[in-house]
Amino acid sequence: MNFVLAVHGAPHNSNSGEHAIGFANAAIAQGHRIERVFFYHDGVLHGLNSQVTPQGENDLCKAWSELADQGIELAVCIASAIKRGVINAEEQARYEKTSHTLAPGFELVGLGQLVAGIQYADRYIEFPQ
Amino acid sequence: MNFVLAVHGAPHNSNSGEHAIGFANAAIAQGHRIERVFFYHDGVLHGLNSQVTPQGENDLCKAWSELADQGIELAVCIASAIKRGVINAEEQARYEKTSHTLAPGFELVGLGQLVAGIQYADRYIEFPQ
Amino acid sequence: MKKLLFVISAPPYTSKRGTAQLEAAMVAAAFDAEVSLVFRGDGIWSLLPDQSAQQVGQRSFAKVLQALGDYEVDQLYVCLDSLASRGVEAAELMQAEGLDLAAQQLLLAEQDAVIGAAL
Amino acid sequence: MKKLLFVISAPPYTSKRGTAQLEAAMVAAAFDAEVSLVFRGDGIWSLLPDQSAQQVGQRSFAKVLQALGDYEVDQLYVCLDSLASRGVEAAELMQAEGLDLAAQQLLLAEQDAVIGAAL
Amino acid sequence: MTLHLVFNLQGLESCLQRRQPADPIVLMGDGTYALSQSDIECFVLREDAAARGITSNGKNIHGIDYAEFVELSTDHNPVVSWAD
Amino acid sequence: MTLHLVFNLQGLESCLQRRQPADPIVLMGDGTYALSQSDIECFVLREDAAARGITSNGKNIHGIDYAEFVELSTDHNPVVSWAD
Repeated sequence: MNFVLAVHGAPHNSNSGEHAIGFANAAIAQGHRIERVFFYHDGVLHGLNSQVTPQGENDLCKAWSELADQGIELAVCIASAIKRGVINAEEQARYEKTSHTLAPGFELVGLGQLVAGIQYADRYIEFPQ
Repeated sequence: MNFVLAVHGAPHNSNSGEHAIGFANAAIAQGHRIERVFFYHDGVLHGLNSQVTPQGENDLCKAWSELADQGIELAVCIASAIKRGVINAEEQARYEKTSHTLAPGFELVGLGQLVAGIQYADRYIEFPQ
Repeated sequence: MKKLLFVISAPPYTSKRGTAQLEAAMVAAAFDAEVSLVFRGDGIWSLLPDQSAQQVGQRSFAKVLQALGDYEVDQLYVCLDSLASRGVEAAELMQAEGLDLAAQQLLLAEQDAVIGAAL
Repeated sequence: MKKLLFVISAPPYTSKRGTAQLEAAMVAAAFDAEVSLVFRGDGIWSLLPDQSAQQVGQRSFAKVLQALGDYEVDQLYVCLDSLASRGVEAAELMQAEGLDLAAQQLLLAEQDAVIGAAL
Repeated sequence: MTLHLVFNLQGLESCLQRRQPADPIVLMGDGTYALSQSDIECFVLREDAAARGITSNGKNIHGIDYAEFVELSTDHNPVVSWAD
Repeated sequence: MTLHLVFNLQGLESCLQRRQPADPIVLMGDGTYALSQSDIECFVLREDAAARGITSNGKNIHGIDYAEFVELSTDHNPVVSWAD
């Protein structure tokens, strides 16, 4: 079966990331496919490359990176992202910022990718907090 | 009179910034002193240098910068900041990140600066959301 | 063509989630989904007329809401229970069809996906 | 020496604000402030014993709470109304002195600053 | 005397249960929605209410701007925020 | 049949008012606190409850792990989240 997951909460202010990662790994282990993880609202902050994982806490960045290595699309809503400071090299140049801040494995996409994902997938599952 | 303000909410998920900036500007206009603005919890995201202000919306980054130019200390809790990806050059080097992300005018400080500020100031005013 | 329900349960202006929900609903309509929207909980405050968001340096929620019509999103609903518990009359609000809980139950049951039920 | 009250009204583990509040309270004690802490609203869930936060890859709130003793922060209170409305008995929780609303009113009135009333 | 800043409706309830009866209250942000429900005597940050489309016709409601908010803060101590 | 994911207590109330009576519910995150208050029949994500120190002794409470959560998601459609 084919899933689209949505992450709406910020890394340190919600369990959105933990829930989505736990679900994705279990689904893959059962032979399902995660078509796309869509990061929206404060969820886009999961894609910020400058985060430092505190000792003794979950390393979400590493977990996302492992999912990306398995070919899962980590799709970050571009409108939500750039106003929160999550930008790739192209947006860095456009807005004349000093650095890009999008972590490897993530990509900025339009809202159309959320809708297309929902239209295409068998299930849409949202992790709000 | 001498104020310490606290900002606890994220830029796009609260009015913490708008409220603190509105208060600070009005206080300064009346001859009061803002000793320090302390950014805590998700409030530290106000100090992220890669944010792009959407057209037609409040430019909080500019407003903070103007306050910094008037000598107001924009103190960002270092523990809250580094796990959320708001890092200066020193933390960038320590954690081997690709860039620093702390906006000019902000500085990373310990929690002691919150407590010392409250002890010293005439008023502590918190803007939670 | 899938049936998508967008839920707005947070008030406007503090978080900007409601506006983002409207934008997603417009995109869904442009992608030929059958779109409906329901306002419930503190989301019902989004429907107050005479919002002056420029006073706090934001886009007016009401303006984005009007743009929905251009995308032919016209199934706008508001939870009557949420209104009653806040002492708000439907007549005080911008136009949306009032639904009681039983009607919302039916609306939910016919969706292919529900987006932002948590917003 | 100022009297500082730290309020915890959010549950642990979803946001990490409660833990950050405890850290601030310890620093305040180290700076010789007179520190007290009150748990109310969904913050009262912080006091459940037997939390196993390592299961979700987090630090245990209970462990940070125990460290408060090392800083001689021993004025820990819990709102009895918040317990009652959630059907929780004070005896089920880790140690904190129960306060009714009148007692909280007195506690608030004697503070120089209240931190995180909104957490 | 304490000044209470109230940022949402749940925060107002928590505040009303715990303030001294004469302590003044300032409604801000989503706290301004309380104007459409209750008629307690309070101050309200005018621009936050206007942004949300809230008009106060109660005679116990005192609209203020940031300058008046600062004055209230200097006249009271401590200033306590509520946003459960 | 719809599967409902409930992330907090207010969300549970909203869900109960609007689901079809036979629709199953999964309590997750702060939704697991509902176990100490009510005895509705539901699933609960075991690790979220354990992290919070919640033990369920109700006979209608079914503890699940992520693998069982995925199975519930494939067996139901749509999956709706609640976290007011």
